[in-house]
Amino acid sequence: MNAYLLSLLVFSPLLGILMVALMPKNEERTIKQFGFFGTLPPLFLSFFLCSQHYSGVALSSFNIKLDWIRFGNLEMYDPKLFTVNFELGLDGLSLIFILLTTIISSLAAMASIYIKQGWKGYYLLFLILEIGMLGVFTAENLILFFIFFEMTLIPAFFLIGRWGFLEREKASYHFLIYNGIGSAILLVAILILFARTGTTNIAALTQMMTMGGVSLFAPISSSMKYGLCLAFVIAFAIKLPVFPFHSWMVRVHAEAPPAIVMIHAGVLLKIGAYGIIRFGMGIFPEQYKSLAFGIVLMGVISFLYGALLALVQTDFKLVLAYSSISHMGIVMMGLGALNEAGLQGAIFQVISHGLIAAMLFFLVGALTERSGTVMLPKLGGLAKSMPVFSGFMLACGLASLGLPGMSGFISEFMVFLGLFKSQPVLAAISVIGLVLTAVYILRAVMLMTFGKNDSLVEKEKLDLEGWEFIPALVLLGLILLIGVFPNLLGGPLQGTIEAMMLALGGR
Amino acid sequence: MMENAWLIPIFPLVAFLVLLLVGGRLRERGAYIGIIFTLASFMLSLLTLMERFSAPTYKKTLEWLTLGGTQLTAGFEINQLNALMLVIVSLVSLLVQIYSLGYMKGEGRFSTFYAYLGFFTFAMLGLVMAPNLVQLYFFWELVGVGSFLLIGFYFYKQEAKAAAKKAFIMTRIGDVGLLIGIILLFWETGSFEYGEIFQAVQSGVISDGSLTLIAILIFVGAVGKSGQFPLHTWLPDAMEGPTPVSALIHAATMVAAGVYLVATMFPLFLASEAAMQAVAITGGFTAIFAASIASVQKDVKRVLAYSTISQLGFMMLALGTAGYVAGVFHLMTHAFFKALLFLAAGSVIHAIHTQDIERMGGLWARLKWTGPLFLVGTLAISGFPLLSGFFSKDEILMAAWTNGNYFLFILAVITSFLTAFYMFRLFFMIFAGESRRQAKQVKESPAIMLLPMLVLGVLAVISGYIQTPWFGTFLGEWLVEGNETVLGAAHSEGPAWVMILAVSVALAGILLAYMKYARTKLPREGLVKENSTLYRVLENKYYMDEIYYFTIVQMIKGISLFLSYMERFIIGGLISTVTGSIEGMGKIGSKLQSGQVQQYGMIAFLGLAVLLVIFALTGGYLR
Amino acid sequence: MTGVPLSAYLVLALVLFCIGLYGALTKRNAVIVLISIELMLNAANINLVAFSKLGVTPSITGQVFSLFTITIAAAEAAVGLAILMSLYRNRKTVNVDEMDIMKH
Amino acid sequence: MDLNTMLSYNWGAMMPEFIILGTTMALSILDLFWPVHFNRRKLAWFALTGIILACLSLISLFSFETVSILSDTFRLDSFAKAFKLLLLIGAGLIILLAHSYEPKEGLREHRGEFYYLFLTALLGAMIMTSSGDLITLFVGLELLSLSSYILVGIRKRDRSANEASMKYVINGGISTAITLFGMSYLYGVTGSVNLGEMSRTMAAMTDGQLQYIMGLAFFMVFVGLSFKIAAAPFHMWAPDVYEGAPTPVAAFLSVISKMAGFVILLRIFLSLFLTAPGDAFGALDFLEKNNIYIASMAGLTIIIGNVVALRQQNLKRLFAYSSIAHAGYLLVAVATLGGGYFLLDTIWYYLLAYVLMNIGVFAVIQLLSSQSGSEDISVLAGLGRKSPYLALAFTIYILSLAGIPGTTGFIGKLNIFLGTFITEPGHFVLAGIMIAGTVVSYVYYFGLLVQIFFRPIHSDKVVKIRSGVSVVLIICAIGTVLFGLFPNIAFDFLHDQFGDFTDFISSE
Repeated sequence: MNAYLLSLLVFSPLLGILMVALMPKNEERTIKQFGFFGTLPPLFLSFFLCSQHYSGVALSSFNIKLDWIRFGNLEMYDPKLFTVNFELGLDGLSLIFILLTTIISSLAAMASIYIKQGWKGYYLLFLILEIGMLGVFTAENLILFFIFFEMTLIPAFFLIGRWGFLEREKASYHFLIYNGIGSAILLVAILILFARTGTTNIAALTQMMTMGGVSLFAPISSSMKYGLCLAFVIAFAIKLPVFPFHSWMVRVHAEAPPAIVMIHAGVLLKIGAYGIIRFGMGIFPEQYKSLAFGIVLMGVISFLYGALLALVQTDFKLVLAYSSISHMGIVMMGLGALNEAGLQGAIFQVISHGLIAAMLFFLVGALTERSGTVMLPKLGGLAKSMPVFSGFMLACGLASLGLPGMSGFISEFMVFLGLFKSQPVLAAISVIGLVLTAVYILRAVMLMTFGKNDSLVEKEKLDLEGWEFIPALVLLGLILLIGVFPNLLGGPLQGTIEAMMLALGGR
Repeated sequence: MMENAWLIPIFPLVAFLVLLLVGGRLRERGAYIGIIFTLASFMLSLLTLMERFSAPTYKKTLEWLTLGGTQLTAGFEINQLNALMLVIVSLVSLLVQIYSLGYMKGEGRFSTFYAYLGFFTFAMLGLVMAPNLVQLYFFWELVGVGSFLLIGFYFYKQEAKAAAKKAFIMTRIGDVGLLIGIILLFWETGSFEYGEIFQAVQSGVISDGSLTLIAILIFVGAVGKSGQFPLHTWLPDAMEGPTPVSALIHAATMVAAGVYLVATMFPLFLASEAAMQAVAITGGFTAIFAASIASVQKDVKRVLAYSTISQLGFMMLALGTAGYVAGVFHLMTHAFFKALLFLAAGSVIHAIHTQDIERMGGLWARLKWTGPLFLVGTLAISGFPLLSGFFSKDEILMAAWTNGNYFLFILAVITSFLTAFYMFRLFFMIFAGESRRQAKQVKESPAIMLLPMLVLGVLAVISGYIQTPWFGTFLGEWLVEGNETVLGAAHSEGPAWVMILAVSVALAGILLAYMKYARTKLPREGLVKENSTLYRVLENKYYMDEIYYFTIVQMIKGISLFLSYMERFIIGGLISTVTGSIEGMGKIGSKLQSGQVQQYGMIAFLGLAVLLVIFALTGGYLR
Repeated sequence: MTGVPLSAYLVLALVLFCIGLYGALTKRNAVIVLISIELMLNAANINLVAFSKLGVTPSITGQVFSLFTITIAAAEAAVGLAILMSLYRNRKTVNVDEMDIMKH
Repeated sequence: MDLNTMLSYNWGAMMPEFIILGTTMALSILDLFWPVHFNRRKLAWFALTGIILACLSLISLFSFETVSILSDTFRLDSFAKAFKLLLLIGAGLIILLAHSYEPKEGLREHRGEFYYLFLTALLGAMIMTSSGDLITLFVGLELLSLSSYILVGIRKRDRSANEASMKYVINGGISTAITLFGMSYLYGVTGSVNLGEMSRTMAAMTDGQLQYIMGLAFFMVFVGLSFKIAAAPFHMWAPDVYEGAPTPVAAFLSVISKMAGFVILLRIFLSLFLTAPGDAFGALDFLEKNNIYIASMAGLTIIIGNVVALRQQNLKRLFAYSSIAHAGYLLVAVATLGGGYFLLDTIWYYLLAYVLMNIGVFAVIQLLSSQSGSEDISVLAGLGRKSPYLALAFTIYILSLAGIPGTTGFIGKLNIFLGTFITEPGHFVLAGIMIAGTVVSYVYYFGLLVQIFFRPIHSDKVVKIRSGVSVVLIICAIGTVLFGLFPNIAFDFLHDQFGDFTDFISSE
């Protein structure tokens, strides 16, 4: 049973897909309900997995491995050569990401109520997207990872391009091309590894790259290892995104439907961080170490650059977009710190930003539904007409600027803790960003909620109501929970982090 | 009792949550929830303090965050300093909440107000109970948020909005310094716990340079929170908040957190001469700097705000000159009399609905209770003999003198004079002279407001007696108990003329103010002419806001705009160059596709020819 | 006859081939273009036959090959002309450079 | 060669060819004698039956030992079997397409001709896969070419069809001549036209002069065949011809004809040039030494195909360029020789994928263009709303062409990449060009999907799908996804049936 639980989890959205697919396309209510219900099986399964973990069941007992593809006909050398298995696995890190995925997916499915047309296609793509995300975090080999990775790309392209705002097509193109380039780099790196070693299993590759395995074919020189590590880092830096590679993501944030940005900012971007940890750091610890300075530098630049640009945006969505860049900069800084504090901080930041961004975009969606705009100059004084909304917005903004008691603080604190140890100069430069973050978030949030009430929102029945409390409260609750009891999140991560640190050679 | 002390901050938190969830329905009744929970918290604090007199420091921690091999903990600690702080905070909070019941009458968002107050009280209590630096920082920022929320309580007012934002950001700058300090300290000592840090500091494992750096960084945090120069500008603006808030946060408690921080980290500061100097000089300069501004301000709350800054500078000065006890003592007395002054000012504002002192006057007769209470506060802050401020200020001057820092001592003396002067200027302009209003319009505040003021008035008078040169130095002895070597003497002994000097400059200041503003014997413009450059400089607070605006704010805006243009044109241009060149290749390609079949053949032939020629020329050795 | 070396045939074939190629690529009239293509094919035939007789290892297969080639060339010419005729019916032209309604 | 020798040949090896030949003849006779009013459309079922029978007989030949008959001119080795299977599958699908092909002016009396010309072309391609010497190879090639010239121009009254077929004839003629000229040199240096013998002679060749001529011959043959596979810069006929040709013929050209081109290329390269010495010392193989030429052509083809496709508004032209690009990808595999381990797997699998996805695409184009009379990409607009299943099928093909995981196109590309990276030094530049080309291709492939899903409906006319086309659509879609998700079905089949193609060179 355990062995199939993981595949069941990954493919459980298929149930929802089937239900939605069987619906006639005009049944708006039913489709929306089924679409939401479709996200529940993975949610419950992930909770079940989590409870199993806490009750002491080893996560590795959920691993599954089935024969899948064998390339070439090299049986006479070694039957395992050039085989790609269907293998899913779980560790603390992926468990955390899976939980993030299932929770945010369910909430985003709920927030998709704002979708006005084409519900059937929307939910089908949505659920496919969820399969992709779940797969990415459980894949045990690179090819499988890549397949799931691309599987997130295509539905997201359609979801952005079809259900987005005015310039949606352009945004979806940017999304596609940038991610296409990123995944092209990724694919090349993956395939070089595959071609030279005959395997794509992450554990086996880690073994070979760190201990030095025997290669039947052309060997991987050490300079090529640097290249591969760099390729992984860049590919995932595009996904993350950090400074020079960010412009696609700004458009996506601005043009995609808010429910999809919840997923996008909440989970999809996080694949970048996950990838860097798993592949860059995991497979090539030696090489990664020497790239660390560059990674931190990239992180610092993104952190400051995002913050500075967020300062002058007039579209709230763009503020959030640049804020995401800035926050992903923190992730990079943590990843480049090469110590426990940094790495754990980066992971925390990933999760925390996932939750916060999801919540912010949920609120953006709710506001767009009411006012039709989130342009800051057109808004103001929402605290009067929508006090509850404004409260959530403020809370969320504060979480985003790293207020203690919320998840953002823990991550930023740990990242800086780590960074001051390993790169004190860059760390010292980057702290300016902490102030800037406060400035731009307060500017944006206060422009919306404070001041004279002369915004468009001046109708009856404005504040959040009914179901809208669920996503807001759940997300805020999680943000607070992690902020107050960080070990809930930190506990399952310890194993992974320890292993990484061991590979990186101590703290 | 002490093992249950963790309940102290929990009570207001519960009040906050309850009010947040059901406050809307409770309306004004919500206030009672806040008051009851704060009362519980106050009682508990009082009991804890009582117990602490006899019991040793109590500390309890739990695992909070695992960081590789390090365990960060959370918990609480009850030592002398924070037991005292608990009482001050919960008491002032309680009184302010009772007072607000009257002051905020008619306000629609009553429950929100009390919820915020509850949140702030929770954070402030949590801050003082923190047993380690991370937790301190945790609550340190929460306190800031509480302040932010309350300053921006009138969210629809443009000024309130700006002030709230400014307060948050300016203090955030300080907070960042504190954060770095904490982090560096962790890497130097391997711990966030006070005890372990101090041990490491005393064992001398940290180099002098980094010690100084860390201490100064931590002090930067204190500068931000306590409104010290140059991060002081938010505090006067913060007066946009409701007056009770100013009394609670921007007079008695939060702004004192900086002083509390330096006091808590005192052993660290002591280890670095330079850091101590920095603290003392900043404090001294801020004291006189703010006092000079306060002398010309016309808004009653702003005068009080600058006075607060100035007094906080005093406390820093005390700490910086090794006057641990003096600093803490002044912190306590200041909390009482400054809260009293604010509440009294609030009562005045409540009565006549203006904050401009030039439009006040002659209220002494009308405000039978407020007037005397205001006077008590004014006397206390001016260092009038036998009131609390007299003793604590005396303690500071003694500390400065014994420390041998005569320049700072002189600064302190001048500031004392200025303090007395501007406070009485304020007093006389409000209460003396002719009334400018109809009697009917001016009403004394209700009892619910007067009662807290009365309590504070009593405390402003008597609280000084726990540490006097005459009746014993009970407070000091208790505070330094067990740590005498580190925290220094319980009382600074100094020549008697210091006290006489202090009294005489205070009296001189009062006299000057009396002549100018009550009797109008001297022209009001005697000291500094209106419209003179100096006056304008003072009135505009040394143009600090403008300087910041035109340098830092504009610079950051400029950079941001520059970057956003860069984003649009350079990065955008780069992208369009790439796409454009690909498109261009496509264009050329499709141009070549002219439809002329012979041209196709020609191109193919050329392809063949090129292949053959290359092969022929290289003899097939191309590689 | 026997005095003529292999290279002479090869050069002749090459020249013929080039002439054919030149014609195919430059002449406007489609008929001439088709004829030029025939010329190119026949150049190859000369090669085949020459190699068959004078090559490194002479064999009869070269001549067999050229027989096949001639047949195929004939078929190709037939098909080409047939297509040209139907084109001419519709377009009233046999000029290759006027065939450009499909481009870019 | 007397009767006994004739009879002693194992004619069973040619069974599929005989079946096709028989069907062709039967069809031409039927077409001749059936009354005019009789609908020729039914002939398609005959043709299909013939192809299916041929396919079955081919399958029954799988267990057949490798034989070569007619003095080694016709070989039935695993290579031939494997690729013939693909040819037959592709042809069957295209016949189904052609069955429901209805151009605006109709095919009328030419419909019958269409089917048997189609079969002769197929026959030519099949002979090419099996040919063991240059003569059969050339005859097969010309059989294929001549039939397709006519097929392109079968809509006699259509001006663009005339023009297309004329262009095809001229270009094809030139390419044939070049190929033949190259072959004549090859004959000259070896004195034989039998591939086996030639390969032995060439392997033993030490004379620098002859090697030099062999090099020239190599390029001529390569260039001549490059026309067939439409590799740049010999690709330029392709877009015009595809545009003018009837859609099933365009599908045929882009799939069957291209496949035949690759098959013959591989035959010649592998049997002749793989073992030929690259220099006077014989240290390097000829192909190994000169693969830079192939590689640069592959790169050029990928770049030109993808980049020019960006600007196309006509669906057929667009897919012409797309198929040029795919030829480039395949040439990458040829240039790298699949890294030495993957060559035939890679090409076979990629061609299988290509058959499925490209025929699927052309099926959709045929449906839409015959309905609206236009081939502009705007006919796709709003298809997602109008007929979602058709749109879904089209999306699957497009994703596969773009090489998105979960489809055959991805696994195919993956195979090619493995080949480029496995050697030392890897062909990184070539792989880089290929991956960059793939990313560029996203732009136009997804541009089509944008039309389908994001744009408002182009015309309200309901798309009527004939059963023939729907079978094609379904087979292609299912195949694309099935072999994409479980490629081992194909790989295992290939390895079980054909092993490592070890019988490729061996000849008695």
